[in-house]
Amino acid sequence: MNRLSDDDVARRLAQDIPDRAYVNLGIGMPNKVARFVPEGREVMYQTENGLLGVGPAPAEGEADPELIDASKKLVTTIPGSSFFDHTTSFSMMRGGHLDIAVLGAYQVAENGDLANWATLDESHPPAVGGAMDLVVGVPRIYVIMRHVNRDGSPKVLRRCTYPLTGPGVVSRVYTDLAVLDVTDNGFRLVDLAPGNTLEDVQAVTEARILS
Amino acid sequence: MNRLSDDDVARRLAQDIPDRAYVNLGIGMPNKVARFVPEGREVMYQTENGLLGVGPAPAEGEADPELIDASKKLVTTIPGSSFFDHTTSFSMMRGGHLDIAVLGAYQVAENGDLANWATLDESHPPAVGGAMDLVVGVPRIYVIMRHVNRDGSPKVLRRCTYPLTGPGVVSRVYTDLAVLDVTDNGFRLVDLAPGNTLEDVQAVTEARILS
Amino acid sequence: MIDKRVASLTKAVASIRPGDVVMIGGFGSAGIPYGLIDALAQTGVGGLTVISNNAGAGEEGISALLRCGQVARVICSYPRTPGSIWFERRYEAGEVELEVVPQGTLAERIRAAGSGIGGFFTRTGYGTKLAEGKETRIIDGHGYVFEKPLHADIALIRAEAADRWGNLRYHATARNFNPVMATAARHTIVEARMVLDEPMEPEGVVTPGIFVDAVTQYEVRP
Amino acid sequence: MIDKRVASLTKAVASIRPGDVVMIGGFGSAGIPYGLIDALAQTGVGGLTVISNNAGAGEEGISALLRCGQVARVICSYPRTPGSIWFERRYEAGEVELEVVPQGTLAERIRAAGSGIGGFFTRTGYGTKLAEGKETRIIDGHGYVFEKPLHADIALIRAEAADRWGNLRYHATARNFNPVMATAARHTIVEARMVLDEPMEPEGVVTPGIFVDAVTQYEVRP
Repeated sequence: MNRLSDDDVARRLAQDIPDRAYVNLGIGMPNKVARFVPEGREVMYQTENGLLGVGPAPAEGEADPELIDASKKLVTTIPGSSFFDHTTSFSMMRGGHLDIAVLGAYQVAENGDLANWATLDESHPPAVGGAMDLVVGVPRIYVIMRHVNRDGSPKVLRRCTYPLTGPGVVSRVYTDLAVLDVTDNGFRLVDLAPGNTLEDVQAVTEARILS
Repeated sequence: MNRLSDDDVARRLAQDIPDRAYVNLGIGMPNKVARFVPEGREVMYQTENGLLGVGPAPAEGEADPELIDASKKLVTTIPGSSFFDHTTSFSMMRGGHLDIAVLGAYQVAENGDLANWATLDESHPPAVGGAMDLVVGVPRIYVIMRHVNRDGSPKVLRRCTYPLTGPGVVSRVYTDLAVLDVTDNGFRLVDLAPGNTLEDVQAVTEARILS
Repeated sequence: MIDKRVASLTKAVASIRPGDVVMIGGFGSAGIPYGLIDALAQTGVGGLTVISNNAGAGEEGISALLRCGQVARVICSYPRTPGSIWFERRYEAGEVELEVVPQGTLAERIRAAGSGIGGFFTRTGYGTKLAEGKETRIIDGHGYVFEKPLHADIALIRAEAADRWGNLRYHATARNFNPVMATAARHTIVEARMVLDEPMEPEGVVTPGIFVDAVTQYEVRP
Repeated sequence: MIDKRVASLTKAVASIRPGDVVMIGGFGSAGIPYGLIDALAQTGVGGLTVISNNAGAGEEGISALLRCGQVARVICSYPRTPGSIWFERRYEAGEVELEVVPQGTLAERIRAAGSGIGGFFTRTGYGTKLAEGKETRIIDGHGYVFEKPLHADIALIRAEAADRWGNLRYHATARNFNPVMATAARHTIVEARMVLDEPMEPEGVVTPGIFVDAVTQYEVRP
């Protein structure tokens, strides 16, 4: 089976970020998306710690330690940026003002359920951050993740087994094998990674994929 | 009976505004209070349309038409002033951050009920403004008013007959005849206007005044 | 490219439809988007619900909309002012409905709409006529009233300065309801005294551009 | 005269009592009042409930309070980070209680406390483990969770600049939870990189001084 690299999955997703979009990118794979958005599109990235218009990493020697994104990485401002406090930041999210949020996931289910904040392993303290606020407030939730776990177990499921981040919130899933829309009838295939067939992908997917 | 002038009632009330207080002054008689606060006390006046630190009227030719108080009068800033929007303004009020609000009244009752926004005359459309927010959020509500109506009917009552602004919210009442505290047992005399007796005042007061 | 600038007041208000719920910023005469309101009066679009602190004074602003018979309903905290002649005329003729909301509750209901809050409990109005028919609850010994979010189709906003991203800042007490109303409408239209060629300084932005859809210049101050 | 300046970090935190609920601003390492927290660690005052977005990292900040055994309870959105060794140690030993709150709900609950709101409905967390045991309601077809205000005895705040009236402004993403926490405590203590001799420009104030009780200087940036 042909698997896209993480960068290539991010590149695929980036095609679906339109000009003028307001976008929140989660930590990890989602954060890679910004660098692949096609030229000529002006996209405003929001980071929940109080910046709209997140710019690239600072040049050597120009870092401001108090100018960071939600993953605590040093960032910069761009023309059109604004700073604000946490209540305004979550008004943007919860109030439906962002267009797209890109999130990682442990599990996604065919009913749009998302699990990305806790596993069944209770030996570690739970941590939720802003994920639950994003999924209820942002109209389009794009999940980006590997299609299966390292041990080969499926992450694209009939029903999530991990605690939910939100019920019925996912719009679309981008993996190293496929792009899937969540519809009223379950997952529907949008795209296959080159060289694969739907049967290949279905074989490592617990949920049924409609073509 | 000796009646204080409106200015003298305001002067009396002003003695009870301590140094460093945050104060909202209602429209009309309450607005006179600022000018009589004893020298050496730094008081910050809030106006609900978005200014903390309301200064005096502007000098000739220095008016800014967009720098007004809640009664739409032209004002100025003072050292320490800040501008903010309406949500922050009412967070100050409702959140208990102001110390004192001075309000006019149609009626005050011995249980602390205040009526200052509507009468029983329904021929005019009602208008409430910020009075209901102030009375629930500010710990000390001082009422300043004439003791009786023009027709001699009482305004200091057992129970209000006009629609309430808030139940049980008044701390103290300043009139041209007396200063009265609202206690668990009803009105208690604090001060008499010079030359009057409690009996004089009781005679024009519907509620009982404890001495 | 993000560019929210539109060429004229007329173009800016062209998307307003009959029956729309329209929030209008301002308090007294400060921060009222007179230019946009005039342009709206000229369209003749009717059946509007106007949400604003006041209900107009004199012949301008919301009074112009009332005079032209475009307003079916007013939601505000203080409709009756010395100059509110057109509101009173329409109200007394039964031509306009009125909902009076305490000023802080008005601001908070608008904020709830803009912030995705489904409703909130406030002590404001508890035990008064304005709480009649509303859900109440005792919390820590105090009475509270349940208040619902107040959404709009359109917000008309007055700002001191705007840039092409829709970032706004305000002047003095002309700020008032403008920032919160900008968050609560499907479509937020701004008249700014200055439309900047350069981006606004990020630290000085009061309303981030994400809340704004259209920006046009109107230099006149009241 | 209004003068909220105090001479030292030590004096600034002297009013904190055992068992106090303490809000601490900051996100990541930006906007954390490290100076005030260090001073609090030196007092040894214990039994604290700490409300903050994170639960400390490395040996400094909230980690120092956890290391010194001063924290009985943590209310936060994201306690587990690569550096949260002291939190994890205390948590796994059962020495500290944890309440995890979604980040936006945390901010909104704090705002409710500061703004006199008795509680609110949010969609955040509906249908998840974090809504278990909470009141829910269907509003316009969506599920909402009822959330209560979160008050504090003390707020420890980091600002860029302060004046003697307690007016504050912030720097870049060091703003985060600081402005809202400043509104929600009985006693709000600020460390500012600069304590100004002159009043701040009224238009540039982010936190009006009415929300602030004490201001002291601490120049170091993280």
